[in-house]
Amino acid sequence: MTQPLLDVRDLRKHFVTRTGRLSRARKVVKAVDGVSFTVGVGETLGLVGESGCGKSTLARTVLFLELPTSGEILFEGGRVTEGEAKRLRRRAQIVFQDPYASLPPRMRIEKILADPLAIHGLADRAAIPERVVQLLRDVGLGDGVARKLPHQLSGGQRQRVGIARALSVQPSLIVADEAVSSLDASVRAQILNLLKDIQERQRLSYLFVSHDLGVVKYMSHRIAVMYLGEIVELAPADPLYERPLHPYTRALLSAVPSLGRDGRGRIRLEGEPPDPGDPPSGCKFHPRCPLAQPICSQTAPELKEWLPGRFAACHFALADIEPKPRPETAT
Amino acid sequence: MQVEVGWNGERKERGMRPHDRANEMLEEAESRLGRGEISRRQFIRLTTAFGVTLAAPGFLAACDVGDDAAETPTATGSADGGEPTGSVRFLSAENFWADWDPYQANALSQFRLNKQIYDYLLDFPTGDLSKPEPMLATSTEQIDERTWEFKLREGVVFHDGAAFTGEDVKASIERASGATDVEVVHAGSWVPTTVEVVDDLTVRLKTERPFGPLFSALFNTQIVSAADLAGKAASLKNQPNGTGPWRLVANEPTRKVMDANMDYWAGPPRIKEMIWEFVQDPQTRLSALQAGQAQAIDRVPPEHLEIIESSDDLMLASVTGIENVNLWWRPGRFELRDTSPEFRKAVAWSIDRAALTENLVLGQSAVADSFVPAGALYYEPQSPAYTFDPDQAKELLTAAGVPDGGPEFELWVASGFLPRAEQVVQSITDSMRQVGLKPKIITTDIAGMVDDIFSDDGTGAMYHISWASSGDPNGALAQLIGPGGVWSDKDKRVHSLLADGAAETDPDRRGQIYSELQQHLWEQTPHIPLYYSDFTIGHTKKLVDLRVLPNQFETYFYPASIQE
Amino acid sequence: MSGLATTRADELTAAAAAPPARGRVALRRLGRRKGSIVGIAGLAVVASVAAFAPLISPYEPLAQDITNTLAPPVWAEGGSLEHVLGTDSLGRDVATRLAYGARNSLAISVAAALIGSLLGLITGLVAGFFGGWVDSVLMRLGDMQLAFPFILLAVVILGVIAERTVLHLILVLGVPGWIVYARVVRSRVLAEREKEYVTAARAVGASGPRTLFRYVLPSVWQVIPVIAMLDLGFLVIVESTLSFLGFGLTPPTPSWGSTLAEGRQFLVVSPWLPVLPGLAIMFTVLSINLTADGLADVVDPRLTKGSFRRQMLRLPSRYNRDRGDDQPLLRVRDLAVEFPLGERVVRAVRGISFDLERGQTVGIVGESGSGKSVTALAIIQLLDAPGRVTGGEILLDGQDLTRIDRKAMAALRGRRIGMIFQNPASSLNPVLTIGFQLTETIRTQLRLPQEKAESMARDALLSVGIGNAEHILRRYPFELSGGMNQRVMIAMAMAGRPDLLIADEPTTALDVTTQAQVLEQLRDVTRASDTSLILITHDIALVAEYADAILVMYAGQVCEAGPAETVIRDPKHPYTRALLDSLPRADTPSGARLQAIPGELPDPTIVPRGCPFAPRCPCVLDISWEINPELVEVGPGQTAACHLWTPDEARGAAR
Amino acid sequence: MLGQALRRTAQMTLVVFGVVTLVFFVLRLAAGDPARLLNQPGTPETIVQQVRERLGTDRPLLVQYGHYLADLARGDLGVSFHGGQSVRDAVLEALPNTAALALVTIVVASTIALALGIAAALRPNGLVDRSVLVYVAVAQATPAFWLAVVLVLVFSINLRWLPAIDLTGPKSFVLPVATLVITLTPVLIRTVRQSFLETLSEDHVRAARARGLPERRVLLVHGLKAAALPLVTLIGLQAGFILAGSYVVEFVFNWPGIGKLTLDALASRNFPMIQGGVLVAAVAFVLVNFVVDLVYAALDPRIRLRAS
Repeated sequence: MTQPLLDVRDLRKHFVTRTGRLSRARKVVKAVDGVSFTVGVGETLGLVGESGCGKSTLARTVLFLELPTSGEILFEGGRVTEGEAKRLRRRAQIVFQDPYASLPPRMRIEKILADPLAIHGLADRAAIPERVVQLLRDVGLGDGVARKLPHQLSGGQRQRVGIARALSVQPSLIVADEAVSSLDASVRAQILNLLKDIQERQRLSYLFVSHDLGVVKYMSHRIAVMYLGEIVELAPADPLYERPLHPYTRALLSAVPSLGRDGRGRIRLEGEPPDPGDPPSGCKFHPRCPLAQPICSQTAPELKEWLPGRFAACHFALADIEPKPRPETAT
Repeated sequence: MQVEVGWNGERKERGMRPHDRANEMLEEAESRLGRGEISRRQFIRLTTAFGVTLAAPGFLAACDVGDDAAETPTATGSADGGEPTGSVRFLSAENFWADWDPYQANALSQFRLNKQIYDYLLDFPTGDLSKPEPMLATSTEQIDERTWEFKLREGVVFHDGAAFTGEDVKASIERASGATDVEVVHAGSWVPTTVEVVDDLTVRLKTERPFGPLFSALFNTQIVSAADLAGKAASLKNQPNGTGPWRLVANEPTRKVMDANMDYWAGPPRIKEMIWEFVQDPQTRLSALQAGQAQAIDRVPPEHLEIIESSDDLMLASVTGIENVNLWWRPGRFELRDTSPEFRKAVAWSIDRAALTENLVLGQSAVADSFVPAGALYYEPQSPAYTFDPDQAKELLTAAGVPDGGPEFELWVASGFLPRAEQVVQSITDSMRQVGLKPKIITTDIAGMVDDIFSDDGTGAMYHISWASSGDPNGALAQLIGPGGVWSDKDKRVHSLLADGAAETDPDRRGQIYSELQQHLWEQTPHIPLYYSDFTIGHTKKLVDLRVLPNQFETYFYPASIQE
Repeated sequence: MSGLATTRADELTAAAAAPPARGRVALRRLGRRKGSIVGIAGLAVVASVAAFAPLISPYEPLAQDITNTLAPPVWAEGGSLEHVLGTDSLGRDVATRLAYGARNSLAISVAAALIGSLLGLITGLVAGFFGGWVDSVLMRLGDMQLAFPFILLAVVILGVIAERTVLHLILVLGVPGWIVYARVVRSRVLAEREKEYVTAARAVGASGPRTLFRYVLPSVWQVIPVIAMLDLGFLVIVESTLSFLGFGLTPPTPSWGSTLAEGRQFLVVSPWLPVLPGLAIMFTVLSINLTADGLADVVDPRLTKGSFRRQMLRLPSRYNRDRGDDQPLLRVRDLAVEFPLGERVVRAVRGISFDLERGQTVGIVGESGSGKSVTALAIIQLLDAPGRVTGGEILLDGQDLTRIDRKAMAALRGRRIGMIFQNPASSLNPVLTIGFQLTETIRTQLRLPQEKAESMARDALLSVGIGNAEHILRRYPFELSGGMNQRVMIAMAMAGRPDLLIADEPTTALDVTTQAQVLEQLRDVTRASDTSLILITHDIALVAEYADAILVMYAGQVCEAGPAETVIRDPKHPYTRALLDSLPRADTPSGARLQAIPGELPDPTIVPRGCPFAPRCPCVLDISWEINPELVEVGPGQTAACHLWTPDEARGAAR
Repeated sequence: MLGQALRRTAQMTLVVFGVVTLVFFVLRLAAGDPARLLNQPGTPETIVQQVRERLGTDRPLLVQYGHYLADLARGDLGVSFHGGQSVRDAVLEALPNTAALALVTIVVASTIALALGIAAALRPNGLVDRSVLVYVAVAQATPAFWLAVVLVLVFSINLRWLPAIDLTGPKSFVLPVATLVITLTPVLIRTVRQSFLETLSEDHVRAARARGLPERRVLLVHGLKAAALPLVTLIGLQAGFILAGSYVVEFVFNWPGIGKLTLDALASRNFPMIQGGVLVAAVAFVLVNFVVDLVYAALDPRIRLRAS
């Protein structure tokens, strides 16, 4: 196997928070708790999970926008340290969720796109306007946009600008952090297609973070499912959707309303995601898991390759595939 | 007038004792001048030491007074019957800087308070220091140049019930004059004086050297009980024990409450309760008077005179103060002034004094025509009466070699100190500029101004300020322009005349000395006399028989009464 | 005084929040307020008086005429044109003094405000952006300064300065102002720092200072003029107060404060002496404050909106109410809702009609701006001002909700119509317990005594699947998860057993696993009580699963309606079809490409001619640009508004 | 909770400490030599020096500061430079008067502010709203001292209804309180109006209406409780300011409070008294804000519950 573009090893990001405005008591929130994965060249890795699972933190930590608590990040074969963040940013970029908030409200579009070029010395002063126009064309915007301010653009246009800004430094990796979540359906498809087109054209890799399983499926080659700071399942897209190994993935998939289904056979999860500052012992999913056994509350399962290319962190990942269905789950 | 605030009488020996020689006496007086309480927004006059009054035998005879207390103009009290009624609230313009520690303070405010609580050997109901009336003394006689005998009143008791005797006079005078081994502020206006108690009701004062301004000193020296003086000073600081018409019942920092002394020897006062309270703002004082929340207010500024005069309920009690408001040159700061009499005269001719008094200061103010204030002993108007004469001023400037008016100099004025001081100075500078002079106004508070006058790195050349006195020319001049005074030009003639005046006890000879001095000063024009200021109390018409005198701005509520 | 001191400290802090309008928009907004026009005009007058004082003043400011003191102004007895506003105690011309006073007062105040704002801007930026100990130190310093009476500080310092010049006052008044600006700037920087564009700047490699000055600063500095304006008014008053206390400009330099302080002693004799500068101060501060209000409005237009005021529709109804027994529970006819925004009008809903039978669930689907939420709010008559129903009718059991009075409508809410909203947490009062709010609702709707209501509250929670009701009743909304809050909302809305429940994006803020729970709960309780449900969502898949009928909206109009299953299986309107095709779904095979709808959503303030979807439509006809299609029947119970389905010649002509 | 209290106390102490330190040094570095100012012109240096010794101003600044802090730690605020009265007594005597004035002012001002602010918010741009805003604008533009003088002129001197100065009884409160209220209310009214408007536009108010709650209940229970929070903060700040320095009002009305005490002391360079006055003001400020925080927490469960 060729060397992956991005290799994340046992990454952790813990936040220490005060519990109240006036209080001294502290709590450690393990937003990212020992995560490892790779992203190949030209590959899209989807990262899916519910709110608070740590997927956005992971995305930012990978780009050193948050400093990792521990773990390694290897990018293009080299280990990234805090001091090299600028080099990283020359090759790895991010597109944010909110096209309203992610563009500086007082800067003209041309300026927004020119600034990264200036920072990294990627173009002569004279060549910058031309390059800006090129970037705008790349994302399907006309030259007219250059002189405008963000609030004069529609949401879709803004997100295109955000993508153009990410592309401006000619990165090899783009982290898309819920990049289409706030867009309306009719515009979302445009942006998704644009991202795909760009990937094909420029052989980009994506780390595509979203809570929307449909979107992730559409975009990704492989998908990682996160629950409470950990990857619970990692697999190529199609098999993951056809036969999820982890009960959480299963529940997640079955919860998605879909056209032409009436919701029968849906797995109803009990309770709500636990407080990330105070996760359950053992397997973090066990209090809500329909398959839970005593061992689940004691031993945290490793992320293991149960089938070729398919990883899951569950003691009973193959429970419904293996011939011994346990009576407790029969109902 | 000196002020000593919060002074605990723990001063160390200052090394220099008074001597016979006049110059040394003056130097000593100068050295004791000080410890003055000065503050912005108080209308305290920085009065100088008390004058040396020479009492001639003839004068003594003239003012020898009888024993009968009823004959004295002050002893009228409630003798005509009736319990004291009503309450008087007097709003003072001056904060009560001092405590009641006897002779350790000479703040004007403290003198004015003392007057209500304590009695004095003599009283000067007309303000003329040559016309004493009996008070605790019923008669006085000069035995020789240094010895005076006083007959004392019988049956007087202190507030604490102790009887008044010659011992009290002895303790008081010896303490105040610095004769006992205690250093007091008042000693600066005395010469050390020992008292011989001939009998319970007769005392003899013996001054260390001939002392002209004795009556001026007595004017300021309240009689305190000997027992109190022998005891701890601390209690006296808060609980004055006098023989006067009121006793102190509440001693708050800015408020003094007094109760009628029903055992007062001249009959109880007709006002039962009296409150003296410091209120800084003139408009607030006026409002209180108008609203009936005060019966008398201090220092009515010119702009309020008309309001009170036109009111049906209110009236004014106004006198010309024994103080001259001058523009004082500070020697050593402005060379042209130090060296050129023509320049000094030119400045004198550049001011329209009459306009100032008529349009700005108003009230009872009068144009100054001598360095000795009108109302003080031996005052003689001088000529020429300087007026605004630009031609003459310019001529003199040319003679002084500065036809363009010379360099810029600083003219300092203290806000909130003298009535309308800022306007007066603005008006003065306006006319000065017309002849080419270049004054630059610096406005500050009185504290800042005094600091500038006396510190070595001060920058002012001229100051708008006044020095009040009890009414003796010695007090008005000696410490200002005598040797050591900051305003002194080291003019030998001035110094020797001042020394002679203080040591002379014969009124005629004293008069000649001061006459010569006044002429000399007018000729030299070392400073610019402006006007004799106005002292005005506003009060309700129901308050009658209030005694308002220019001497130390005495405001005496005995035997005043509140009419229904 | 003290009030104003606080003005400086706090009220101004609250003065600005949202990103301000810019340039011409800002000016126009400023110009719309009469108050700000008056304010700006007033300021212009004062400023020109100050600027041209030497030209317009008949005298020198220091020129005295001691023989003509306290001359009355021209309108008073004894006044003359020589001194229009009279003279002061030194015979100086009051008009001249006031004109020159304006110069000094304004110079002092303006310069002080500039100094304060500059210092505050710098410290606020630094404190907010770098945080940590720098922030702590600066903010503690600020606390100290606020605890230290500002006036006292000024007085202490000015009191010991012999010659107080304009410069002294500028410094003493200006420097302490930093904290006000710093606090505002800091809090805005903190807010901005959290925004993604700042992270984005870092992500493209911008250094700290570059981010601060090129990215954050431009979004932050706009608050400064507003605060500075209010500060200016405060400073004018403080300058006069200092003069009053005797610490103003050294005479004879005129300022309004010093003229007023000098004149104050003449209040009774010559009232105009203090009155005129007092009026000048009031006039100026008033102008400044009015301008500041206008500015604040530009920066943060909150003040003008946000109120709720329902207006009854006064147009006569076009429909006959006597429709007999076939009356559905809800009949909406030709409903139109508008939001007048300045000179523009947002036509949010443009004539929609639909029926809802008892016990039925209709899903209204549309993208942002399609008018689906506005329709819901119009039905329950809770449109935010300035929105209002401008036409049509909403018949609930034959009663037209747009034409009944406020009281009658209020009585219907909760009992006949319930509603739940998108964000459950903010739909509950944050400072009241769940129990309080639930019990209160039950008491109001069912007119029950407290005890009864409490036990009913427990039952209500049980009915939406909340087991530990006792525990939940004592909690505050913020202590519960979104899903839990939404269940509470459902319980509340259902407590009055309404005939109609409107759920406006009830699960958009929830996670997908919770979403399923909540929607099922919703379905269960509405079914149990035969309540009709309007489910508003942007997610067409949700409707497919939970609704009986579907209403697809686009640009304020219904473009397709019909039984949910039919519409999704066989959509007739190109928009519905495109919407379904553009949806990435879990069961979309990999490698498939989404059919994106080109173009953007229409601008709601522009009423399109013809079909609103025409610009984006793959099968647009010529007629589509001209005529807005009506809803026509395209199948059993299915209607669509598209010229493709208009039965006659139009369609034929196009093909 | 204990840790929190300690932390708050430490913060407050720090603020007060900073304030007294600032005053101490500003006075001593800027206000000149009090011994010189206390003495009559021409006083020989030896005597001035004695006064300095008595006042303690002869020692190095830092030593003086140390003594001052040591005394302060013992609760000793020193004695007045004039008359030797205990500063603590003077301050404690003045404090209740200022506190009473502040309390009455706050009660009256917040009542008025709530009434007018809510009335204005209910009908934005209505007649009431416009009138209230006119009042706010005019009141905000009126200098307090000027207002005080005019009030005295009208009500005490011309009409003779009310005392012009002093604290002599309930009637004495009318004019000073009126002055303070008129200067305070603009800020309060704006805040109440603003926060009420904001609250009324919040989702939960609309949700309350959707549940069919009567309008009165929506406004008074749901609107008011949420809208009261910013008012509480603001009133706290105001209270601090009134306590700290109703200088003008106390000056004009001769009100025997902390403000007048401090101004009078400042006029006479009475350092210990000034320091005492400022100390009390600073302590009052932090205490009031502490109380406000507590009230705030009591009103807002989000703060109360997260803190514990």
